[in-house]
Amino acid sequence: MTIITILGFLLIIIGLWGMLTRKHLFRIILGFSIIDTGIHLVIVSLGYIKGRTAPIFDADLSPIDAINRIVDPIPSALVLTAIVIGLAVTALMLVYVIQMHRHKGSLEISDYEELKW
Amino acid sequence: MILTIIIVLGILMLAAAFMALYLKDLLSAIIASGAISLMASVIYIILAAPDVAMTEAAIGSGLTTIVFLYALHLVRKKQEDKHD
Amino acid sequence: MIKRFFSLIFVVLLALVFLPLVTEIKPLSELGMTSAKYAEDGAAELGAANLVTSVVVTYRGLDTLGEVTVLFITTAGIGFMLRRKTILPEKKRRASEILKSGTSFLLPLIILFGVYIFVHGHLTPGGGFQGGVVIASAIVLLMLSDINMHPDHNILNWLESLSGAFYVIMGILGLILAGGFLDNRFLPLGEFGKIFSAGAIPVIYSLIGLKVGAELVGILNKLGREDK
Amino acid sequence: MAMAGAIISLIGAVFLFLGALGVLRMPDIYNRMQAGTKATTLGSILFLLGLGLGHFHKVCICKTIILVLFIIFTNPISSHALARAAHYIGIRLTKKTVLDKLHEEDREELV
Repeated sequence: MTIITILGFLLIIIGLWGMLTRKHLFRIILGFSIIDTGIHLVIVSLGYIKGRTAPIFDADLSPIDAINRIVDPIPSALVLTAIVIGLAVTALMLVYVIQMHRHKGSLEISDYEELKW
Repeated sequence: MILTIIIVLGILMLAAAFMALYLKDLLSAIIASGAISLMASVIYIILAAPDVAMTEAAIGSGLTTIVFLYALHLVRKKQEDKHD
Repeated sequence: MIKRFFSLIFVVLLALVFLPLVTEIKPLSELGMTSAKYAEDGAAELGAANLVTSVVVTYRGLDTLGEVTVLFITTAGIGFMLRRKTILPEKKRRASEILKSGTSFLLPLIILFGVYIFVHGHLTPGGGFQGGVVIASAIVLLMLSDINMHPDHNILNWLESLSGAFYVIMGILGLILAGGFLDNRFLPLGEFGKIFSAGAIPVIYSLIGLKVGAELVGILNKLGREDK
Repeated sequence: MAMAGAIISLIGAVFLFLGALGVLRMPDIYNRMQAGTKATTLGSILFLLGLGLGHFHKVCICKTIILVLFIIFTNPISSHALARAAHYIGIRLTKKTVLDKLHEEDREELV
């Protein structure tokens, strides 16, 4: 499914563009979460094989001929853990933003100029 | 047929991504970013990865939105207190 | 304006990096070597019907352990940063009667559904992470319906620590009694496709589910309680 | 049996379409929410039952009945909470409204 790979790369690019150009801190985190979704789409779409089913054995899919009938299980497993970590990292970044807002009272990135050169 | 579904979903996802970055109202932007995850979970079903689809639907569109909304609530509340 | 221009150049360069990736990559036509081995031997070796589960819990179990550790550290960081409570007396609107009685009816059902998901993790799609998230969303419903109710901090901590400790103990038991760390074969494999099968995989996945659920409830609780 | 299932699903799809039309055509948010809840609840119930009948199998019917029960329990509660929240943040009703009971109770609700 090349089209889904392209879709994932487009989402990564849009998210990165948003992170670089938007000023509001919440928008930057939204851009990060868009990048996250895009990367997951790319990884899962690389493991897909045309015309095959999910790697779950049941009455229709016996373990004997599984090697010719299932998609790659490893990208699914990796993305499974990556999504949960994505939520945790997003929550951590939001708490940072809350803390920054508590100290300075502003949510615009241009107001934080201590590290500006 | 499946290709049509993917193309429609893809266009909707890209539109929702731009909405999440450029809508004026922050609440609508957060909800648009939840919608991206929801449509991505449909795509995972098409890609034969039901585990990932469940996780994305529950975490990406459910809990992430809730966390964002809680954070927005905290920040807005502080601002209102400042203005008083 | 100049910053926007540089951002544009950066994004275009990134797109140029991605372009050969898109055009060069051939779609897979058969499984790679590792995946082929998992697909051939996975069901007979570990006895789990869901191959993704056996990859997550056993073959790549160390990754999952690291991931749970990352979640733990994140929760600890959030708790550390939000520890200062600003106490503001505030008028709050009570939830309506319909929401309250609906919650008291739906809550056991949703928690039952979450437990079903992580107990059946080795047979059907789903598992510890998804079940934990469903349980966390049930707790969010409870927090929304009753404003003064907040899950007890100590119980959450104990639940999280105990399930994490038992998870590691399971891994070490696998090291002693079976082939290696987080090996599931020290319990009998049972009949393929039944609920009591696949050795220790249901136990380990249930522990992961409890731990993830407790951690997510902790994060939401800290974010939601802060204004109390 | 497959035919009956298909017909029931089609009726459900018609209701879903009417719900979508109502969301587009109704004057204010409360009317829209009502159209989007009532019609879609019935529509999805019929659609799922038709799906279960179409693939006639014991497990399949049981699963669709459980799904229908979940929809019946959750859909009214969630739309009620949404409408209440919309009322409290001050979204105005359409001008043709004759009765607004929630507004009268609003004062004593604060704890």
